[in-house]
Amino acid sequence: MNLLLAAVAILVAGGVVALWRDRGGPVAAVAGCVVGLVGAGRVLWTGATVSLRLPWNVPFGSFYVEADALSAFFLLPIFGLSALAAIYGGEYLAPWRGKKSLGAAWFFFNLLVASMAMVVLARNGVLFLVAWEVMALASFFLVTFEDERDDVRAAGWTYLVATHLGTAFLLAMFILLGRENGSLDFNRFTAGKAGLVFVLALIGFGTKAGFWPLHVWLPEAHPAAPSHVSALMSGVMIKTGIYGLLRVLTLLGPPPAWWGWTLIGVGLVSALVGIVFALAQRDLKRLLAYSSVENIGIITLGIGIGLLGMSTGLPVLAALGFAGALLHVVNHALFKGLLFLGAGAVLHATGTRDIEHLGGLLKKMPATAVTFLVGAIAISGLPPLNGFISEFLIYLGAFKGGVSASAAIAVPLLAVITGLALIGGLAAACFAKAFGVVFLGEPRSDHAAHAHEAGPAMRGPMLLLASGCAAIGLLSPLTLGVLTPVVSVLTPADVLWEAARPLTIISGAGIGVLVLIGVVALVRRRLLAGRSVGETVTWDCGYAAPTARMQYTGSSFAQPLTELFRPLLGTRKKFTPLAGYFPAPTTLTTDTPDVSRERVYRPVFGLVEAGLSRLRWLQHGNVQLYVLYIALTLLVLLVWKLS
Amino acid sequence: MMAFVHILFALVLAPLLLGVINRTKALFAGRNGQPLLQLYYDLAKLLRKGAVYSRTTSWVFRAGPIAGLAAVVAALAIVPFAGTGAPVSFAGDLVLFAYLFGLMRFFTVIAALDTGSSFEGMGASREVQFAALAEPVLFLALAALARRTGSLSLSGILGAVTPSEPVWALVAVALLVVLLAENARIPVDDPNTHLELTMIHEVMVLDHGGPDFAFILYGAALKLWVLGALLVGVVLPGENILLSLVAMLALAVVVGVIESTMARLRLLRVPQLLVGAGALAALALILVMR
Amino acid sequence: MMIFALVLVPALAGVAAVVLRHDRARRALLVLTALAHAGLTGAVWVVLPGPIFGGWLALDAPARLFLSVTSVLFLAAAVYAVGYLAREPHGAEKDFEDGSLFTNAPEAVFTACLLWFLAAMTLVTASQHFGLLWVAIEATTLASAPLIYFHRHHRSLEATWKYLLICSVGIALALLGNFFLVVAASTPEAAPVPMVLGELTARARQLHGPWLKAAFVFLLVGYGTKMGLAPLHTWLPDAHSESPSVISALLSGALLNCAFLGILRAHQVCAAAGQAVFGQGLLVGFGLISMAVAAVFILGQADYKRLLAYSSVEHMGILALGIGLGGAATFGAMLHAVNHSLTKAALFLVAGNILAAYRTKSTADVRGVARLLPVSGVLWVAGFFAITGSPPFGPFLSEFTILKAALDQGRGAVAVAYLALLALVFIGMATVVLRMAQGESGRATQREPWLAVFPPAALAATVLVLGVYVPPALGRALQEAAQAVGGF
Amino acid sequence: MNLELVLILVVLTNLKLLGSSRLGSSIRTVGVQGLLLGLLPLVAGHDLTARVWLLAAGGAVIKGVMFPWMLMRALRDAEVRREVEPFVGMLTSILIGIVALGASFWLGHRLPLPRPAGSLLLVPVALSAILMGLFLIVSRRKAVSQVLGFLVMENGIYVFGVGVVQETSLLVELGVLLDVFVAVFVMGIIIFHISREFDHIDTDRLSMLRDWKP
Repeated sequence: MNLLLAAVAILVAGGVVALWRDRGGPVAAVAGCVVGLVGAGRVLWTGATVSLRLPWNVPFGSFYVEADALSAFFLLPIFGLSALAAIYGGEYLAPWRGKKSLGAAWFFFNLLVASMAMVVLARNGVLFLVAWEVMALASFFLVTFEDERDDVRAAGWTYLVATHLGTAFLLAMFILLGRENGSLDFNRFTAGKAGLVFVLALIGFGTKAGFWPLHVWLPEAHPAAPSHVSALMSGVMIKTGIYGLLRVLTLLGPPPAWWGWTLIGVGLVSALVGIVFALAQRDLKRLLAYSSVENIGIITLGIGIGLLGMSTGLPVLAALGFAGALLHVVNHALFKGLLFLGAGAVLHATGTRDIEHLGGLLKKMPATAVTFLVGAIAISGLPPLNGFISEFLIYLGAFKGGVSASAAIAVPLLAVITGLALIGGLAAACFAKAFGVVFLGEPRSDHAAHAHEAGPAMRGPMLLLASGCAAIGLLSPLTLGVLTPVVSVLTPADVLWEAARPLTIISGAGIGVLVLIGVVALVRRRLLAGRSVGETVTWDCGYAAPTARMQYTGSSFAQPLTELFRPLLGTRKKFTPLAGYFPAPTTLTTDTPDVSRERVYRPVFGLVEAGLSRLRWLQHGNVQLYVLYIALTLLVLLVWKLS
Repeated sequence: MMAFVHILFALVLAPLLLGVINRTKALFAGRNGQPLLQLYYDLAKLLRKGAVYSRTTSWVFRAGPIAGLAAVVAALAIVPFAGTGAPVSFAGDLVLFAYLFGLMRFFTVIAALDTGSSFEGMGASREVQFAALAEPVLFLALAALARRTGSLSLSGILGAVTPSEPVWALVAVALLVVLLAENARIPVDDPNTHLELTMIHEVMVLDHGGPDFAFILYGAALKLWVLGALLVGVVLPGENILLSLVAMLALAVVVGVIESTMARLRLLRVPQLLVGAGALAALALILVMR
Repeated sequence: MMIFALVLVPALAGVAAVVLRHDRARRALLVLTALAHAGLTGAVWVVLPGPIFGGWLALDAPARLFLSVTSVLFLAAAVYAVGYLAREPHGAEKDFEDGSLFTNAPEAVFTACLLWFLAAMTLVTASQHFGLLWVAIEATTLASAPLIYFHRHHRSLEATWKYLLICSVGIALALLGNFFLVVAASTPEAAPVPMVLGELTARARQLHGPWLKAAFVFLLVGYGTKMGLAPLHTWLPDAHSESPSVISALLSGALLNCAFLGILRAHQVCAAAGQAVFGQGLLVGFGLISMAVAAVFILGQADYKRLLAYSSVEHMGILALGIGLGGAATFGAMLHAVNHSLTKAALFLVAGNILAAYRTKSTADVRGVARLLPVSGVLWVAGFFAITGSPPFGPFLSEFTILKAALDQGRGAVAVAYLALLALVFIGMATVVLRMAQGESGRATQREPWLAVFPPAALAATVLVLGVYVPPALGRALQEAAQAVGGF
Repeated sequence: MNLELVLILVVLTNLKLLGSSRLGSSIRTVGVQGLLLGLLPLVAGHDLTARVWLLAAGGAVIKGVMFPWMLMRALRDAEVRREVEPFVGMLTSILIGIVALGASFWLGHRLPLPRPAGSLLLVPVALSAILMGLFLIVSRRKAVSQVLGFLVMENGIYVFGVGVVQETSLLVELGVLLDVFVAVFVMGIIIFHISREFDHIDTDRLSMLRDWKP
C-alpha cells in the first residue's frame, strides 16, 4: 500500500515540479510508475489485500484505499503504459518547446496517471468521485493541448460534456449504494435497488468506457490529444470505466440473468458498430479510436458472458468470460497503446493523420513499421499474438455455454460466436488497410516521401509494447497465474485452470507457426542462394510507368465492406458523374460522421436549446413587467396557500 | 501415428486435387486438358527459378507467402482425417483452425498491398470482404456440429458424426460454399480468368514469382485439402483411409463439375451466396437445438 | 460591545471617507477598515460576544457564518478596489459599447457607500429583531444603489433604477410580512411575543397559524426578491452586469446571502411553530424554478457578467432547495452558501480583469484569455469548474450533500430535476467559458497587476482547500448553523 | 374625525390616483393621503402617548410634506406634466382598482385578526392600497408615477402597521420611515439623472438591458 501511495505522491509532486521545470515531468512520471508497478506487483504476488483507512474531513468522505487483486491487476497497465507514454512524450512534445507551456502539459499528465491510480484504489464514494473527476479534468486539459485549433476545442467540449453527464449518473449510483448505512465506504454498501444501481453504473461508467451509443466523445477526443496521451486515454483511461463496472458488480451480489444479456448486447453492438466505423475512417487516429470502441465491446461481451455464467450456475462460463475480459483489458492496453504511439510517430514524421496522404513509410521508418505490424496482427486477434489469447478465452466460454447450456441460453451464445467471427474478420480487414495503406506501397504525398524514423525515446516504448504483445501470446499459460486471483474476486475461479488448459497448446502452436515460418524462410533462402534476383516495377498490365496516385486508396480498399454496411454507416458521398465522350476531371469525396452524434445528440441538443430560448422573453427589459412578476407570484402564493 | 500419416498424405497429395479439378473441367469442355500432375511440374519448375521483385515492395512482400504456407501447415495439424484424431486437438481448436486461415489471409493481403499496384489492392479488398463473410458461416457450421456432438475440438466433432440426420446435409452444403469461397473457386472467383479486373485471389499474387509463387500455389493446394478434409469428415465418417482419400478426389471432381456447369457470380452477388450459406448453417443450428 | 464595533467601525469610516480629501488616504482607510472588520470578525470566533440591546443584536451560529463570509469577501474586494480605483480614469471616459462619454461618480461617494454597505450588511447578520433586520436589509439596498451607478452612463442608470424600484417593492412586501408576524404573535389569550428571534422560536407554539403562514409568504417573496429567487430575480442580471466588477462580487457573494439570512430567520420561526413543511414546500419550489430559469438564460448567454449573475440565481436556488429539503441538506446549504460566495466573488473579480483587458462584456469578442492573461485565465477556468460543482472544489461537496439528502429522503423526482438542471447549466457555462479561455488572443501576453490577481487567487485557493478539507471549526459552525435553522 | 372615515378617504384618494393622468395633481393627492395617514395614529384607538404624537407628526411631515415636495422638484427638472398613454387606460384602471378592493376584502375575510382592531375596514383598506400601488407601478410609464405607486403601497403597509400593530417599538417605526424617506430621496435623484440622460422619464424605454432580442 505504502508503495502505491508513494507512487501517487511522486506523480503529484512531480507534476507540480513540472510547472516550473517541465523536464522534471516525464522523469517523475516514470519514477512514480516504476514504484507503482513494484507495489502492484507485490500485491499480485503475495495475493494479500492491503488497505488503509484514514479519517478525512469532508462530508461522507474518508481516505479509504485498498489494493486487492482486481485493483492491482488494473494498476499494471495503468503504471506500465503511463511510464512508456511518458518516455515517448518527452521526445514527442519537443517541437512545442518554447511555443507552449510544456509544464502544464506534464502537470496534467502526471495528475492523470495519479488520478487513474486513485480511482482504482479508492474505496470511498467521495474519494472515488474526486479521483474520477480529477481524471476527467486532467485528460480534458491534455486533449485541448493544441487549443488554438477549432477541431481540438470542439473535441474538448464534447469530451467534457460527455464525461460530466456520465459522472452525474455515478453520483446518484453511489448515493443509492450508501443509502442504507449512511456511509459511502465501499465495505458498508448495501445492494438495495440493485437493478437501478446496475443501470446507473452501466450508463455512468459506460460513458467513460465508450459503450455505443455513449461513445460519441471518443472518436473526437482521442485524435485531438497528443499521441502519447491518446495512447494513455485509449489504452488505460477508458478501462477505468470497465474497472468501475466490475467493482460495482462485486458490491451488488448475485446478478440476475438480464444483466448478463444486457452487457452481451451492449458489447456486441459496440464491437460491431465500432469496427465498422473504424473501417470507414481515413484519419488514422480516429480509426484507432473507433477500434477502441470495438475492443471495449469485446471486453464487455466477456463480462456479460461471465455474469451470465454466474446467474445460470455455469462456473466455467463465468470464469472464462471474466478471464477473457480481464486479459483483453491488458492486451488492448498493450496493442492500442502501441498503435497510438505508432500513429504518433507517423504524425510526428509526416505531419498528417490522413492515411490517403501516406504510404511507403515502411522503408522510411522500419522500426515503427514492424512494431505497428505486430500491433495490427495482435489487435486483429490473430495467432500467435496476445489478442488471440483473450478472444479465444471468450470464444471458449461462449462455446462451452453454447454446447452444454439449455437452448434458451445456447442459441444466443452461439449467435454471439458468429458475431465475434464477423467482428474478427472486419478487424483483420480494418488493420490490413491501416498497415497496408500507411506503411506499404509508394508514398502518396510529399509528407510521406520525406518522412523520417522516430528517435530512440519514441522507438523504445513501441518495441517494448510489441514484445509485450508477443510475450503474452507465446507464454499465455503464465497469465493464468495472474488471472486466477483476479477472477476469483468476481466469481469462483478454481475451474479456470482446467478450462483454460488449451492455452498451453495454443501457445505451443503459436511457437510452432513461428518455427515453421523460420523453416520455410530458410528453405527460400537456400533456394534463392546464388540465383538471379532482379528488380523491376510492379506489374500493371504492361503499363510500365506506375505512379503513386495509381495505388489503391484506403477508402477504395474498404469500399466493398463499407458499401455492405452503408445503412449503418450513413456515409455521405459527393460525386459528379462523368459525362460525355471527353469528360471533364471530376472528384468523389466521402465522409462518415458518427451516426449517433448526427442523428441523436445533435438534434436533441438543438431541440432543447430552441425550446429553452423561447423562454427568454421572461427577461424582457421592462421594469413594469418585472414588478408584475412579483405581484403575480405574491397573489398566486396567497390564493394557493391561504384558501 | 495415423495422424502423422494423414499429414504426409496431405503434403504429398494436395496438389493432385487441383489436377483432378482441372481434368474434370477439361473433360466437360471436351479437351484433353493438362496432365493430372501439372501442379507438381509447375512447383518443381518454380522452385528452380530465381526471383524478380518490384522496387516498390519490401520484406513484407517476401514474408507473405512464407507466413501463409506456415499458417496453413499449422492448420493442417488440427484437422482429423478418416476418423482418427489430429495430432493437435483440444477444446476450442476449431477457433484456432479458423484464425490460422485468418493469419494466412492477412499476410497474403498485406503482401498484395505491398506492391502498390491498384489491381492487387483491388483483389485484396475483395478477399477481405468475402473472408469477413465466410468466417461467420464457418463458425455457424462448426457451432452446429459442436452443439450436436457436445465436443469443442474438430477431432471430437468428426469422431462423433452421425450423418443420417438432415443437419449434416445442411452443414455440408454450408461448408462446401465456404470451401469454394476460401479457395477462390467458381462461383466466387474464377482461378483461370485472364482479366485482372475480375480476379480475386489470382490478382493478389500477380507480382510473385519463383519460389515465393511456388509457396503460394502449394499453400493454396493445402488449404483446399484441409477444408476438403473437414467436409469429407462431415459427410463420410469412418476409419477407412482409402475410402476417405477417394472421397477427397470425389470432392475435387465435384468442384470441377461445379466449375464447369456454373458461371462466376457477379461480385455483388457473392455476399448473398455467403449469407445464404450462413442461413443454412443457422437452420442447422436451430435443428440441433431440439 | 464587539458587535457594536463591528457595525460602527465601517459606518464611521464611511463618514470619514466623505470628509477625507486625498484619494490615497481614502483607499488606505478602505483597506484598513476592511482589515479591522476582518480582525473583529476573527475575534468573534475566539470569544463569542453576548447579545446586546436585550437580545436585539446577537451573533448566533448562522450570523457568525454569514458575517465571516461577508467580512472575508469585503477584505478581498477592498484590496481589489484599491487597484481598480487606481486604474479608473478620473475625467470623462468613452463607453466601450456605444462610445458615448461618461464620468465616474466621485471616489469619495463610492468609498463611503462601500463602507456603509459593509456596515448595513454587518447589521443584517447581527440583528435578531425582525424589525431591525428589515431596516438593515433596506439599508443595504440604499447603500449599494449608488455603487451600482458608479459608472454614470445610461445602462448603469437603468440597472440602478430597476434595482432600486424592484428591491424597494420587494422589501416593502417584507415589511408587511413583518407586521403580519406581529399580528400572528399577538394572540388574545397570551401576552404578545416581542419580535426577537429567540422569543419567537421559544414561544412559537402560541403563534397564530394562518397569519404566520401569510407572514412567511410575504417575507419569502420580499426577501426572495432581494435574494434573487426566480421569478423575482429580474433586477439581478442587470445590476450585476452594469456595476463595477468589485461591486458585483459583493452583491453576489455577500448581499444575496444577507437576504437569504432574512428568509432563514423566517423559516426558523416557522419551523419552531411546527409549520416547517409549509415553508419547505415553497422553498423547494422556488429553488427548482430558480435553477431552471437560470439554466434558460445561461445557455447561449452573450454577456459573461450576466452569465455569472444568472449562475448566482441558480445557486440561490440551490440554497433554497437545500433548506427546503431540510435534514442533512440544511448542512449542505450552509456549506454551499460559503462555497458559492467565495467562488462567485473570485469569478466576478476575474471578470473585472478580463473586462479591463478586452474592453467588452460580449463573450463572442473574448478569445484566448488563458494566453493574454495567464493568471486570470487559469482562475477563470478553475472558477468555472468550481462553480459548476466539479471536484476537487468546495461546491462539489455541498451540492453532493444536497443531492444525497434528496435521494436519501426518497425524493427521486427532485433529485433528477436537480441533476438535470445542474448538467444543463454546466453545458451552458462550459460553452461560454471555454470559448473565452481557449484559443489565440492575437495579442502579446500581459503582465497582470498584483492587486488585480491576488484577491481572486486567494479566494479560489480557499475554495480549493474547502474542496479537499473542511476545517473542523468551520464544520462545527456549519453544524450549529444547520441545527439553528432546523436541520442537522 | 374617526378611523372609518380616514380609511374611506384613503381608498378614495387611491381611486382618484388611478383615475388621474396629471402628474402634478397625482402628487398632491398622495400628499393629501400622507396627511390623512398622519392622522391615523391619533384616531386608531391607541392611548395618546408622546410616542403616538411623535409618530403622527413624523408620518404627516414625511409622507404629507417631504415626499410631495421632492417629487414636485423631480417633476420640475424633468419638465413633464402628464402621464401620456399609460399601459392601462384610466377608466380600466379605476375598474381594476375596484376589483382589487373586492379582492382585498376577500383576503381580509380569510385572515381574521386574532385580536380585533379599531375597525374591520383596516385590513382590507391596507391590502387594497398595496394592490393599487402595485398596479400603479405596473401600469404607468413615467418614473414619477411609479414612485407614486411605491408610496401608495408603502402607505397601505403603514395603515396596516399603525392600525393593527400596537407593540412595534418606536425605533423600528422611525427606522422604517427613515428608510422610506431615503429610498424616495434616492429615487428622486435617479429620476433627475434619468431625465438628464434620456430627456424623458418613460421607464418603458429604459429597457436596453435584457436577454430577449426580438
